[in-house]
Amino acid sequence: MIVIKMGGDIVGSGSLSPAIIDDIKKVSEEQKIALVHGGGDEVTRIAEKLGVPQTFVISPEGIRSRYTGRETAVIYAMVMAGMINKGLVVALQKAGINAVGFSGVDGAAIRAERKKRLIIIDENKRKRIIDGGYTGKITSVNSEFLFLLINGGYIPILSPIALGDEAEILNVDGDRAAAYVAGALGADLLLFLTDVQGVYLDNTIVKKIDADKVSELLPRIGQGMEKKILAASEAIKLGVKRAVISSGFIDHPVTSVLSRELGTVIF
Amino acid sequence: MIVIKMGGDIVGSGSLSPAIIDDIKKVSEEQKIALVHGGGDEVTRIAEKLGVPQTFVISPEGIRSRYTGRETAVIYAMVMAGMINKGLVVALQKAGINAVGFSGVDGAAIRAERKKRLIIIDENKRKRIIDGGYTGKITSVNSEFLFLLINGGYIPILSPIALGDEAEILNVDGDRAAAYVAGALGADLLLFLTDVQGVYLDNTIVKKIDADKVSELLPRIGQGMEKKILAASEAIKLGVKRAVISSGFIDHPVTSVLSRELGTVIF
Amino acid sequence: MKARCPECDAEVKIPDDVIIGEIVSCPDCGQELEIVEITNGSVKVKVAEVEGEDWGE
Amino acid sequence: MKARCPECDAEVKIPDDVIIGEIVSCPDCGQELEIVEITNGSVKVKVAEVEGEDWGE
Ligand SMILES: [Zn+2]
Ligand SMILES: [Zn+2]
Repeated sequence: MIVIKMGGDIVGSGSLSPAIIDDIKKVSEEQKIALVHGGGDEVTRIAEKLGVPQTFVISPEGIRSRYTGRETAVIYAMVMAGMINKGLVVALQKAGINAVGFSGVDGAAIRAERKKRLIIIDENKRKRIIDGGYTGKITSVNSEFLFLLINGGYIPILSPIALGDEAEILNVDGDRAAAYVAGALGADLLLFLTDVQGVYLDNTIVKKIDADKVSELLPRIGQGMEKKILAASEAIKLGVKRAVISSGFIDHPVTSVLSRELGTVIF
Repeated sequence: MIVIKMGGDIVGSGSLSPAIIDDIKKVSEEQKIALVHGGGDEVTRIAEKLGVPQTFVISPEGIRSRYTGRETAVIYAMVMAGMINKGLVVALQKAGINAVGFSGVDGAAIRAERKKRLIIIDENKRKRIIDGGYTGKITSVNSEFLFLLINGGYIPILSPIALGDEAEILNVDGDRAAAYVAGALGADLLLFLTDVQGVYLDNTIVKKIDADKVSELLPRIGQGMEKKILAASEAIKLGVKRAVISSGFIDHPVTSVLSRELGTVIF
Repeated sequence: MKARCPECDAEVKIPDDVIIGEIVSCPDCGQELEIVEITNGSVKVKVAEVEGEDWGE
Repeated sequence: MKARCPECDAEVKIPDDVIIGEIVSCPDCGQELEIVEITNGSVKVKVAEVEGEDWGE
């Protein structure tokens, strides 16, 4: 079983390179597969076009995130599950891959707890608590539902949306959603297809990272990658054999990772 | 097996009245159920907000329909499958109904043939052929996929989108989608929940319509209802036992139809 | 302008301001004809292939 | 303004322009404290409950 997370750079507004599609098809003929996508930039683009300016908040650790208010949550679901997800489904269907797109609210595939409060660094550089809006911390994955589809011969492709305790639509991080899905499915591999070759440290790609030693490395890594490494190490703790952070812009981006050492392996 | 079509008046931007939710829950405990929704007005609203004005064309028979260009097709999928569909899923999940929302492109649930050309009445009242855009005529329903979900204990809720021969996203009429789904599932009942009590003729509700005699009646019926009666009679021809056009704004809008005569029955 | 109906061979009158894609009916057999070419005051027509009405939401 | 740290009882200086919801750190034990009330030049604080960082896409 392989779980592949395709970030916003890879999926855009819902398209995939022929190299990725071909490779997904090849792999799907040999083993079980599930896909998770991102696409936050597209959410921002559509939200602003709709006259809902997007606010970003900074955590004390310096991580910048979308603030997901009520209106934004609706737009988030619309763009993720309606535009990007369905664009990917037809791209895969066109290649004869029987994809089924859905989100974490469908069949309660991904449950999360809504964050009631967030600590941010405000414009005066002071720490402050604000209402949490509609983001969540994943608590469970309905693996039975995912296996129903997978064993039925379908390839699930999931939007990073979770079902809150009060059935709210929650924005959850795609990397982390992929980690939980991979864990729940007992995946052998969680592959993050990104726009870089792997994790860079002092201009060199790190070949291997021990999931237990991630915290030592993090302060020396850039933000977006930091989230991915954390999600990867979380996946390992959830029982995934290995996670790989690699480029989606090479030939055979999936099968290459299966056949030789490539990118950064978290184990 | 019951298939319920909920029109745009019933689902708005993705919400449902407690009366409908309670009734769906009650029925779902006793028999199998699948849902299909509409929501064209919401598509128009969001499209125009996004600066994509919607064009409507008139058929020689006088039926007014959205012209679904390429850009509109993307917005259509976004609003239908992302906003309305996910809003309905969380409304049902909140009541403990394990809904799974998807569209006809997912698992190739609904296949259609793209209409290459349409005949319209132009602004000079003359007939003219135009490029068909992205609407389709339904050719098949993947009942295996629907049964996989239903027999797995989930309640499918479908957006009126179909997969074209070249894997295009196609806008298909929700009433007709419901008819094909009901036919493929061998439903006992196809229930159209609308904003009226049934089919009106000379200010009285028509109690029963023989599916074979629909054509005699149509010239005397309003447009929106005409489409529904045609879809209902199509469902009967596809093997559905009976179709009912009834109000979604009464108490027990579903169980009432099951327990007594209500609305207009097409048989 | 004039054209011949491919179905019944009747003569069909065509308005001068006709455009490509326009549909005219044969006065004799009622067949709908599509204008496919307009050159120097003469038009070519073919039997219009109509698809059923199913224009979506 | 001043407050007492609920964890170590140390005195914590609070800026005059503090607002409700703001977080200050105890200089002694490092505990993060949330401002929950401001009345007539005195403030109430409580131990800030921080949730993990997982703010979505
Ligand atoms: Zn003729
Ligand atoms: Zn202290």
